Amino acid sequence: MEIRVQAEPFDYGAECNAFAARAPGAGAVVSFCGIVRDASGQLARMEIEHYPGMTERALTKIAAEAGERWDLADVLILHRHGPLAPGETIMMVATAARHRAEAFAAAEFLMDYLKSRAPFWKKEITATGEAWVEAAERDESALKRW
Amino acid sequence: MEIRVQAEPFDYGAECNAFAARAPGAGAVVSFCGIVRDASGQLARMEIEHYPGMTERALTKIAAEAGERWDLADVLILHRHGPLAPGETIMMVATAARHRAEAFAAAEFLMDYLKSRAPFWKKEITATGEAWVEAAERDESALKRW
Amino acid sequence: MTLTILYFAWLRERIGEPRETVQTGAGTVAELVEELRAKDDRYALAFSDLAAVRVALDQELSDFNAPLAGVREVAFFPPMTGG
Amino acid sequence: MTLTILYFAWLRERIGEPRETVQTGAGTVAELVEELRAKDDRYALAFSDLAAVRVALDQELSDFNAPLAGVREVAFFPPMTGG
Repeated sequence: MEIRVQAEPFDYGAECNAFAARAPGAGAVVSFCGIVRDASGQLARMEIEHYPGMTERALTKIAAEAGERWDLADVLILHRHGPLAPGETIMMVATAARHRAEAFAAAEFLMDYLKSRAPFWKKEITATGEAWVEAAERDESALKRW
Repeated sequence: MEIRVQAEPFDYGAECNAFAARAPGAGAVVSFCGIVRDASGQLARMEIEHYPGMTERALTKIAAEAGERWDLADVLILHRHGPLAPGETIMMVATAARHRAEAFAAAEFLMDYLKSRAPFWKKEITATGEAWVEAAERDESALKRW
Repeated sequence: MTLTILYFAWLRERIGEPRETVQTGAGTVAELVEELRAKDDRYALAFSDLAAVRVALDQELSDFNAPLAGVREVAFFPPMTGG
Repeated sequence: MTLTILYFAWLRERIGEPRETVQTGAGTVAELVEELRAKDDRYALAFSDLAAVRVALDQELSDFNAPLAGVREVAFFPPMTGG
């Protein structure tokens, strides 16, 4: 299991390859990445605030919970904080398992919990102002299925 | 939409990066890769046979069906044929969407249909013999949820 | 009617050929299979358990009851194992 | 009891400080919030709608009814928006 919280950019593809390479017994690897989306065409940047200490603790707990629910060969969670430009990669998760159903379920579980239970907050900065991203009701609802 | 069927190895991470980069409006990218697994410790190689013509037609149909069911920014299916060594990447799918739930659902759908409806057959070759991989009952059952 | 028949995976191995061209008056896939079975033991073996055989007509999955009228390419193969 | 209080996102902005140390006799998170509200309008504004505020005690998510006995670090923040 690997948990990383960092301000620096990361190379999504290189992380995917490194993750897949170190899980040779696992036939199935699922990865997810979140990208800064500029829905309005006005976004100058996104800023991600987090709670150092609690962040790592929350992510470790979520990853461990996934490891208890599914038979996983490996789990990776990587999340950036600080300023990000449109198109930049915000975060990724990856899961490796013997069978694809487990790898998919675990990756979705990680994302659902990470969205609403890990202490990150996003702010969008445009030319005309800035606004904190509001939590979506569907993200809270998504937890109910697990 | 991109469909590729090839004997040549491909770089999973590079494909993930290229896919993510060309879907800038999509905040969520999900990718899956299947790796040759050596469960017995005896596997010399895997050989994948396919039905040229029908393969591309079946994969295009599956990808188009996913595009009708979910609001996707892009879809990639890449599958190798011919001989593969343990640890090599057999295939990948990637989906890009505005929201993660759509990207995840579409990727699972692609995998479920690809497993049982695209004309690929795997043979495992060990030092002592060779055997065609049998279709798993769970793979056929997996189609029922869609 | 002239048909191209393709065989894949263990069907190909049991029959010993990846493809052949046949002249047939078979009206359905099932009738074609009966003709093939009668030709040779290799075919009888390959088609001994039809539950383990899938068929595609002109590169679209089909079934044993399907009519062959207008069809040019028939393929027989085991359940698919891609991914 | 000495507590470190942390504020994040728009709670931090409304209160104007990322952290502070307070002396308090509050028995629960809710009592601590009442004390803070009484201190200054900035706090009253930040805590005007508790449905929009989450609390962590020693870096574990908790709730407003939780007791503060033994707690060293309290954090207030809006619903999380990671991922």
